[in-house]
Amino acid sequence: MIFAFDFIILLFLIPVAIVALQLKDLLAAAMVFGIYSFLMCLLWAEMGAVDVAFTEAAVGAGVSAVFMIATIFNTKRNSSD
Amino acid sequence: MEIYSIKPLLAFLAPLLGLVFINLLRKKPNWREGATFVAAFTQCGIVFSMLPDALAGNYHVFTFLEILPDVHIRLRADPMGMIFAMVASTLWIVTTLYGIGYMRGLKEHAQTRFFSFFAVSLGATIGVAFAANLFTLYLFYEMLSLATFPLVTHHQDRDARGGGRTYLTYLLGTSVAFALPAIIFIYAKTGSAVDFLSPEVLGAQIDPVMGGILLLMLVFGFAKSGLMPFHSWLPGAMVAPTPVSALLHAVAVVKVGVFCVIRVYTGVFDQDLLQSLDIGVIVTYFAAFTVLISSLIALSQDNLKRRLAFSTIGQLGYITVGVSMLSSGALSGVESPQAMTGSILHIAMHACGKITLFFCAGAIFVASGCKYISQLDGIGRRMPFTMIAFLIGALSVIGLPPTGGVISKWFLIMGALEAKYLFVMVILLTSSFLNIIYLLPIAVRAFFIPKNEGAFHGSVKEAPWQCVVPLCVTAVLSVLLFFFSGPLLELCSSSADFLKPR
Amino acid sequence: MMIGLWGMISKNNLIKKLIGMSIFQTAIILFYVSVAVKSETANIPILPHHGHDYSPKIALAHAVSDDHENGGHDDHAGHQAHPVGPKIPDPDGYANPLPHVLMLTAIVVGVATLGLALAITQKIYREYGTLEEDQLLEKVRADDHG
Amino acid sequence: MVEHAPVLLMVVPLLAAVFCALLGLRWKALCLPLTIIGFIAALYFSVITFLQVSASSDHQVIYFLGGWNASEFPRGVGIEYRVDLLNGMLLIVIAAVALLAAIFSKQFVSMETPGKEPQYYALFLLLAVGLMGMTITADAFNLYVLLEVSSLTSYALIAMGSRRASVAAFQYLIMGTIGASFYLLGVGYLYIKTGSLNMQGIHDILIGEGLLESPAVYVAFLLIFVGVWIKLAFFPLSTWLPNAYSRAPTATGCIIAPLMTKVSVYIMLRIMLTVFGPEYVYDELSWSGPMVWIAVVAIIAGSILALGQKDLRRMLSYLIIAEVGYMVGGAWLLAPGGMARGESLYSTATGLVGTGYHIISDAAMTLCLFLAVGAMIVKAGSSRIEDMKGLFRKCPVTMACFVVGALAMIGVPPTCGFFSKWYLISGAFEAGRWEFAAALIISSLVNAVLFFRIIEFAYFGKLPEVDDAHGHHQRHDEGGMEENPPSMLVPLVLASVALIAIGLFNKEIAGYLSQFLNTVAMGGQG
Amino acid sequence: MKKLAGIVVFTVGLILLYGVSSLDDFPSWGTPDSPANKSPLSQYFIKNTIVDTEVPNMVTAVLADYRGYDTMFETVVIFVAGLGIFAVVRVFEHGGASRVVTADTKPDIIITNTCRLLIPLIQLFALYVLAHGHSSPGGGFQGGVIMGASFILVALAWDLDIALKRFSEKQAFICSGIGILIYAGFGLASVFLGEEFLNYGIIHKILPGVDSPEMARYYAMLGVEIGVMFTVTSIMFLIYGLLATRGKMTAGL
Repeated sequence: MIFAFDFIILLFLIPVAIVALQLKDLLAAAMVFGIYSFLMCLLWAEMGAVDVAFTEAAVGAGVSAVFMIATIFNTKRNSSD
Repeated sequence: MEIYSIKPLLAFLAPLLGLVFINLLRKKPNWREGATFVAAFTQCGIVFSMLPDALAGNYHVFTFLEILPDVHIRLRADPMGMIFAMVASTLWIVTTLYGIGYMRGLKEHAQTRFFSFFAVSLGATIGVAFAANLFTLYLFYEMLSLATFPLVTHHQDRDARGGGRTYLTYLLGTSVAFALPAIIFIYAKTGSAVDFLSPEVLGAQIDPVMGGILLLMLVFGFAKSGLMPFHSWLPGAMVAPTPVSALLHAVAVVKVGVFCVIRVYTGVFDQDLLQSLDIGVIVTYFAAFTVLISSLIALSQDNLKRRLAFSTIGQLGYITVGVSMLSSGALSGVESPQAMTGSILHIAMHACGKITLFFCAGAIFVASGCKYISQLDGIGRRMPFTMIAFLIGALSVIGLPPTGGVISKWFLIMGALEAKYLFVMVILLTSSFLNIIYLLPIAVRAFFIPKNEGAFHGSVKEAPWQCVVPLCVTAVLSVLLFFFSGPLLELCSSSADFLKPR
Repeated sequence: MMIGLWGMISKNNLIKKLIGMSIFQTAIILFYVSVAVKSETANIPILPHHGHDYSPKIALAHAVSDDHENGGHDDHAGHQAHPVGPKIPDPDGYANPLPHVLMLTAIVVGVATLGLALAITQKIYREYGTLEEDQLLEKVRADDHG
Repeated sequence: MVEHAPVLLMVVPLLAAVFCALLGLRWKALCLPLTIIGFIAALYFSVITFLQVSASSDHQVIYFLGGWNASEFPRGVGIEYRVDLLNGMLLIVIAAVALLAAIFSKQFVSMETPGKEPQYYALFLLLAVGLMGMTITADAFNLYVLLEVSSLTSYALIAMGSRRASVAAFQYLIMGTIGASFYLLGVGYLYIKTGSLNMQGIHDILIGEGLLESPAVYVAFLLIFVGVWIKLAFFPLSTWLPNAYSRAPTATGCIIAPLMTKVSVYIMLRIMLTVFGPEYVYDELSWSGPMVWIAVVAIIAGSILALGQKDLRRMLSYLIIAEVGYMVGGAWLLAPGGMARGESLYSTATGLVGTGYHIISDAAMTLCLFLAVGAMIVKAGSSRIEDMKGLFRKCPVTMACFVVGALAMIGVPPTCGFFSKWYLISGAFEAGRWEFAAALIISSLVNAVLFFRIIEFAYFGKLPEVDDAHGHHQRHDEGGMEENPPSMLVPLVLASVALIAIGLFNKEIAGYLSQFLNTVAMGGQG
Repeated sequence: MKKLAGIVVFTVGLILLYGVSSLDDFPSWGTPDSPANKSPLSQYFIKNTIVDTEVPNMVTAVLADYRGYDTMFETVVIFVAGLGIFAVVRVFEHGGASRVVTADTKPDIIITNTCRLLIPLIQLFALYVLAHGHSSPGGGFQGGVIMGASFILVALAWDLDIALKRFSEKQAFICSGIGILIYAGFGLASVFLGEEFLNYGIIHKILPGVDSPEMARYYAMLGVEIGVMFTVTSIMFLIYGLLATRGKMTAGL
């Protein structure tokens, strides 16, 4: 619950989010999104919401990234913007 | 006083029951028409059975469910409604006979549908006649508009579609755009749909300016009265088979229009309010204008039915003029104004005359296939009865003795004098003159000009009897109305008293 | 959060839109969680184990016990009195559990939505062979008119 | 058992859905009966609930899930159901509509989504469950969850349609998720300020602690409303609706179109009246001026756009947008400051009554029309208006029902459409909002044009040339009567009968609504 | 379009900031006495979960008991997602696909062996998370996800078909359904015992060896968590299978 620590993670979060949206390569974007949600779950764990963090780790960083990759693998890897 | 009785309801339901049987018996035409006859006679009988009470001043009342808070669907057989109902139901019988002859003579399709909707529209007409408050009136008014649509578009060809379009556009459009908001506004103001016996309810609530606007909205909202800017549905509706034009567009529908206007003037607005509306006179001007212009247009028409239609518009104008004079200051304090009597009388008189004319037009069409006046030279020799009846009808519409039309016109003109509306009187006289010009020549050329080529082909004789008999009947009727106008007159004046400004 | 929304609306590629969507949702979740935080002295909302092995017996015991002291649910005295009974926790000592719960649900909903959206994306790709919105809309117009 | 009706009416269809999905894997034929049984049960329980409500003294039935009742515990510890007169009626409507749509869908499901009947019907049931839950729940967050249930099902149901449908579904999904997220965010703001999730609790705290001026609450209101408006396709945010509705599989359209927007409108009402309370909505922020204007714009725009459509279902979808305009406008008609002047809510709120009544009647109307159009499309083989020629001869019953629906939309007595317009317009007059009344009139005129155009096509069939001087001729009738199967006709006829019935009983319904509003005006405690 | 988006986003951002702007109105970050944290609700939860339910992990308690109804529909949402995805992308005709999607068909020896070692551990951990979710972070949902992940891992390491041999599509559906049935079953049980829906307290009447409502709640929560786990596991796996193979459910990633 140290505010500074939260703040640092938040500072990390924002560029990661932007990168996740800006990457042309969808696969990479999905990975970066995984990183994003992992940071997020770190932040929450640090805020004392362990369960939420746990779930996010399992879901956000794990499963949904896998889903995205599966989809991307089946469709098209690069995007126009 | 009011008698609670189920008779008005029965009068309204009779045609609907008829509808059921008509559809049950659709396979056997004779039985089917039989059902129509039964329904017609039942209705007529019920209506007439209420006559003595109505004359005695007891009105049969029937109340349905309370459809909205403080809004009942109520039927009341007051004298005015009685007149209208009597006219309509009597003429329905005649028309049925005529319709049979016409439809079979021309081997029209979908006759079951035809007779069914005919019955429905008659029911709606009776409903309008007996409606006891604004909401009920509107209800049956819409019902009539919708029920007559299939009749107007009976032929289902291009003309029919065009005619049907104008028909619905004008009727639905005006009623939804003007009448409905006005009614709802009145409801929001007074918390009730104004009962025609207690117009003062509204008078207490609104100021003259709003009242004037309401008046105009209502009068133009009931566009079936063929008031000038919204008249063109009527010529359009002439694509209908002639029985329809005859009963509905010479009697039922258009008369419903003027009837509604009369109701508005006498039942919704009370006299003090009307006096306070200087805007009311606008209606008079519109109506007078209508009379004049329609007569002029009628002159230019060669299609017989269209000419009759425009003449109808003009005659409706008479009635509206007669009523609208109520809103002039001049009438204050006058007991049972003659203009009113004239108007109500004219509903009946004109009905008889004009239906005769339409019957004749239809008979001519059935016999010879002629639609245009220019084709009629010398046809009088071939079908004497028809053309004599036509002559009588024409006289009645023009207002020459010995026909009923003269009486109603007399009252109207007297009323105009009473209200000191000289221009109205002038216009009435002028238009009667125009009537002479556009009606009599038809009969004349039918009798005296020898048949030229390009007219009907040789072997034309009278139409089938089912067509001829009715038109003779109505012709005789309009003559009788001249000689024995007593009871009718009495009823009219009593209803004029009943409607007299309180 | 706004990044996510922006991604959702403005991005051309459907999958990018979805990423934006998830970011948006996670941001909202962050908002809720930050509501629950109590910066000083607050602990994770899990009580320390009372008794190193948590046997139903004991629990059952003091369950019974506060039945005896007609255990109205808010009856705390009974618990302090009871030897092994749990201390009544101090509200400021623990983070607010309610938002966490809500957010668990929200996360689940989010992943469900994501999965469904991806499925639809696949179908679109199967039908139209593209994931770029502008091309997609062109093709759609094409077979609207065609 | 009876006192559990409020929850059973949701759990039974839920179980039905699960069994549908399980048994359907083996016996496909079982799905439809299961669905119908589930809906019949739901209907039964909702009727029971409504009877309870109208019987109870304060016209409310409250059900605490998990038994965390407000008497022993602080309100909102558990989740709470509150059924009042309005949503009681709405529940019945939802169950009935879903039932009819389910019967109707028999023909289409196997045709449009081959091999997926179990999933289809399961989703169908779950959609209804979600909608009923949204209607009945009194917990802001539970509302969100159920909202997502119904949304996800509807995305899936729509996406099952044609190739075009998937795109529409995707747009709908994006919009819907934005809306839901906004709603969630707004609830978060509210939660920060009040610390409660129970609607009544939030309201009490807002009033009790005088939070009405707080900017956070204002923002919460804003967010929640934007979210809800996206859901109910209020005009500027309604771009997703026409595609989604017109491209969806027929049966799907038949349940989503009547219910989705209506329930969302109800949600809006509930949030206005229960969560924030009339004091806040009508007095604290005086939005009703601009709101009604937007509604006017929505009505006009919906009607105009509908005029331009060649496709029948698209046309109907645009009409739905217009109808939503009716309801939102009516909801905001309440004269600002009415509460401050201490008038009881009902005395100034015929518009609200009209809205409530229109929610019900419009659900019925839309159902009837969509069913009819579905049947017509089957017969005509296409959904273009031109291809409806001669349908009167082919399937008179269907067309008759269509005509009834059309008359209701136009607002011809004695169908329910007329009366809802009646209430709305008189409400507009009471509030002195002439523009709204005018918009209603205009839109009903436009409807008249639209529907009579279609009816003309269907009635005249192929127009024969006027050959001879007589306007008449022997008609060679193309094809005899080939009416739709009963599984389509029965729901259709029932729906059109319902239109008339709702119209005739409008006074009772309006009475219930005004009672409901009085309860709200008194603070809706319970 | 982009401009529009920018404007929208900007306005929304401004609105949000306006909401949190004024300090006297909006509680500052992490203060324990913000209305939300001072509200009787959270106070009640923190104080009484242990009393009411014997469950130390408040989150689990609130999730599965106080707001159990939400959780039930959360499970339903998952179920819906599974059904929906199946309904949307499942295709039945085999072959004839535009492009046959298969990873390198020969599973790599190292990976497979690692997984052989790992997967049991993962599943064990999942079960632990589930069972111990009452007193430590975790619960049915997390456990379910992990369990599902283990199956996905099978599919990734070897091949989807092999995974499907172990846990077929149909079984997945059935399990998910069973999960919800378990949950709703607990609710209905309490209804049949005459209490409100999901009022587990009453179940101690039938649950052997439990005679206090609190312990009944404790075990009932365990039960519903198991139900949740069933659903989540199977649906997660199902979704993966469908997404990875474009709904052909064979020879996918």
